Amino acid sequence: MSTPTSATGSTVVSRPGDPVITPALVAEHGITEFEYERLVNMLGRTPTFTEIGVVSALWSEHCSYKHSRPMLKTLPTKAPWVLQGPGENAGVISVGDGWAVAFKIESHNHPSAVEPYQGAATGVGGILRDVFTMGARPIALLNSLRFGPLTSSRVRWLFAGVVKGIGDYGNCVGVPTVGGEVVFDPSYEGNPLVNAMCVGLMREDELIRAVASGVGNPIMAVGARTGRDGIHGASFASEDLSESSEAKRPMVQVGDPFTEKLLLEASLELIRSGFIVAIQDMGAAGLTSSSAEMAERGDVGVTIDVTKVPVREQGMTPYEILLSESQERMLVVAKLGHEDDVRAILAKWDLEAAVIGEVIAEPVYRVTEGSTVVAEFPGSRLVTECPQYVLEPKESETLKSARGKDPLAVKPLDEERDHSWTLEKLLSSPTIASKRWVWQQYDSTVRTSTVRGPGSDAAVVRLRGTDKAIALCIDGNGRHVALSPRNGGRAAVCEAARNVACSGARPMAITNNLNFGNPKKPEVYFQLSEAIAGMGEACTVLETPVTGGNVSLYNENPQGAIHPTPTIGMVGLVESMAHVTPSAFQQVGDDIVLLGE
Amino acid sequence: MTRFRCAIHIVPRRGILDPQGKAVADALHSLGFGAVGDVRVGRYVVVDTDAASADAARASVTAMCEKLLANPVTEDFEIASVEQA
Amino acid sequence: MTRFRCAIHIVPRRGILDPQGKAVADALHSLGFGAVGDVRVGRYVVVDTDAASADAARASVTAMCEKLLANPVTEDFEIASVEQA
Amino acid sequence: MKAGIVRFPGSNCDEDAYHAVADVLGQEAVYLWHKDHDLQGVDLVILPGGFSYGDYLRAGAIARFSPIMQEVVQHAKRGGLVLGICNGFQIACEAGLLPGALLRNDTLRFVSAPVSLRVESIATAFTSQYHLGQVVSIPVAHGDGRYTADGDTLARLEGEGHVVFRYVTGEGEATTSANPNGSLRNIAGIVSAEGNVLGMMPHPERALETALGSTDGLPLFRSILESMLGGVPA
Ligand SMILES: Nc1ncnc2c1ncn2[C@@H]1O[C@H](COP(=O)(O)OP(=O)(O)O)[C@@H](O)[C@H]1O
Repeated sequence: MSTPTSATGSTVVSRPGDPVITPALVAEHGITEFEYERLVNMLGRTPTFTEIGVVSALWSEHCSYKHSRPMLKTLPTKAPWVLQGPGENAGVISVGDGWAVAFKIESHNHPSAVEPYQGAATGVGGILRDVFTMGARPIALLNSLRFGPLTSSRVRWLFAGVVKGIGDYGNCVGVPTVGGEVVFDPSYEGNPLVNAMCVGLMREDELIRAVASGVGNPIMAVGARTGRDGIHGASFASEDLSESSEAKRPMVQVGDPFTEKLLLEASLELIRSGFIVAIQDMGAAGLTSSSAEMAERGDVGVTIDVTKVPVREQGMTPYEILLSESQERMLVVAKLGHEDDVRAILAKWDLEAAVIGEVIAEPVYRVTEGSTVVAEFPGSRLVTECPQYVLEPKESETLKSARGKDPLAVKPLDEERDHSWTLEKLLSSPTIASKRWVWQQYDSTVRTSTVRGPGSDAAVVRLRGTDKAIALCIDGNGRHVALSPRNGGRAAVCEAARNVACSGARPMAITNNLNFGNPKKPEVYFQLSEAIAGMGEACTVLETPVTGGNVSLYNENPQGAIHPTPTIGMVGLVESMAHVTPSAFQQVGDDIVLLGE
Repeated sequence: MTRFRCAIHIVPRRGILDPQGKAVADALHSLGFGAVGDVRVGRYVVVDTDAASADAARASVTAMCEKLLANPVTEDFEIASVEQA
Repeated sequence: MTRFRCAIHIVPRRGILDPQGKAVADALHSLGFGAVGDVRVGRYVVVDTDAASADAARASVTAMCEKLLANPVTEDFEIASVEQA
Repeated sequence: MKAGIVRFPGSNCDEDAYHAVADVLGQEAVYLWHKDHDLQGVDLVILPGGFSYGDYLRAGAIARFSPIMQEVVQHAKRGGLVLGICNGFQIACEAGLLPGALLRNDTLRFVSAPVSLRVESIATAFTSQYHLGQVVSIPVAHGDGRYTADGDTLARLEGEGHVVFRYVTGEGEATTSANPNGSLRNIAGIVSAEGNVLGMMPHPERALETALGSTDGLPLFRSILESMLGGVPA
């Protein structure tokens, strides 16, 4: 047992039984030598196993955006109607009359590749929590899916499992799934994409941010108990899928939409009660990331005692408790003296709440096991000092030359002279064919507000109690982005804007999910930087700022990377229900007009 | 060839969340069955199959579980019985 | 008091359509398990409960089945085993 | 009329039912909490859709034991009106307020779609404002909607006119392809022998406003109002 003394003052104890810190162990946690050195410098000593775990999660791509943040900073994020831009659980825009809409997109690509049903279901669960922790009631879900060709039985298994997972979760919670897209392309064969978007409605004055504050305020764990699920999900999501990821597969997270529904009601009640100052989902990297991020935003310290965390299994170590990704849990900063009020609200919904720590003045992030300190970092540096990488982009020669080719030089097939043959071929391609099989499994009409559901260009959901509605859509085109990343990035935003506008809405803002390959490869880095630049340009011109999003990198396997696939989730405002426009032919005899160039 | 009736138990793997089991345990408690501890809910599958022997039937059903019936990521299975039908 | 682990089989009553069983049988056939005949899919519930004796545990679990675990309109149940946990 | 909408843990159409009664019909609506024993003097109890207790074990199986259900059963015994929609229908069957059971859809998939229903009886407190044989469009959204009962029960339901709604084609024919879930005899909704409890899988509360695509649920709620006022249906 070693007892190194930390730069922050406490004696940090390595637990008996913890593995010895070796270069191999550090590497296994996805921490580079450079990052490890930075960590040792920050601590002024060798980290403990628990600390290695914390850092591997917080400095993973998934939590830290270390390869994408510099590029994301270039995106436009402001407009008079933006109440909350990127950096919170979800973005929020005002839609007038004191109403606001919160929305966010999230990927669950890697978990869905391993266990499609639970992977997709827990993806929906996570995005719902991101929205209701802002104080908004979720009113709509959308999803964007990419799979390999349906001719493969494994793809069919993934596809059916993902669709069922999304449906079962959203249906049970009672939030309508109102739109989405599905594309089949060989580039996604080994790495399916599952992006889910949630939209919520609230009063502007009910907006709450995940910022810890108030020295002495108790930190509470709320909702489901902590088990050994998904330990290292965040670092798992930050590496290529390989044979060995099968073996080192973290214990899969199982979603419980019933508990989620209770947690949703309890959380909204808590937020309105005035008994709490902040609330955040324990999502990727669970307790670790939620607590460290809340502390960093509030510029305060926190201390957490893992023995106080309600657990589902015996004998869990601090490492496991900190990194568990058990679902349907929240971290809450309550107002001192209101712990019992918080417990009472949770109890009403048959849920638990436990005080597990406290906000402290000392600028440290401290984890104890009883009275023993097992991890301690100099406060916000844990979050802010994560290295950021700016690499040299380089376009792939293959793609460059592909773009140079003249499509008209491709010799048409003989059959193509028969237009009905061509039409039939097109209409029967799974990507173009009707997606009814998918959306019939999603409850699209619960909440009695779906004015246009699946099957229209954009979904339209009315805002009950007003004459307004919002139009929602999700769009992306990986093949276009692959061939021409900047144009593809622009086009994705423009397509979303057209879909929203056609429904009678003014495009207001976007959220986005960047699904790309390994950013350390110059060709992928090129795609990423160009696509982001293109998206930014389109958003600036259309005045649809980016209020948040998510980045999913390392969508690669030994067969290669996916098409670079930014997906755009857009929200538009329909000022009057009279503006809602259908996207189907209405009557025999109506004129058909082609607009545009 | 003889026809065998094979019974299979498929249960959520230990350590994996079993929301169904928890809901049933809670319900049993509130119905007054206070002595109930853990509850696990799984599936019970009965497969009739032709095979040369009971051992062959068992081997074949094991293969079915591995390939289709049980989810290798989240479930464990057990062949509960193999009997001549 | 002793802790008993009680295993219960709950199956769709004969005569009631079992689409799940049929889907599994079809899938097994297409996976090459041609010798498979009928398949039935039911529930397997494992209840841990404290009781004075195995008989008492069995009686208590039977009551749970009658009250909650099985639907008397569509399902039959059977206590498969009662063992000291 | 005063309607009480029961909130079970996992109910998710409770707000829709409230909106239907309070905002669309302009009647008094209150929520009834599952842990309570107080029906607050309501005339009509609505068991709303959703996934009470996650629908774990069986849809409706756990909810039927809620404290409030004891009162709902008493209310029904006194002849009070109960409307069970979707999960509410499942709960009503589990609680013995209605015969039969609702099993997993024969497709094994959740189905969310507008369906056509034929009104099979207008001699009930819930359907007097429809025409006999009228075909209406109302959405379904469920995974466990396959109505099942033994032969005797079915014969009695049919013989006594207790089948209220049947899944049909747009032209009004009860075909297999018009049946979204494999329900025996295409049954979508039934009433109790006394006629005061209606259970149906489709969601009439989702078909009350033009903006949402159908108003075919309106006559159902108007029928209830009519029967409360003691009026004879026109
Ligand atoms: N995964 C999905 N979830 C919900 N709705 C979907 C999904 N995929 C497609 N849809 C719906 O199906 C309709 C057609 O989708 P799609 O075939 O992608 O055409 P397009 O994007 O050209 O409109 C859209 O209304 C869309 O909302």
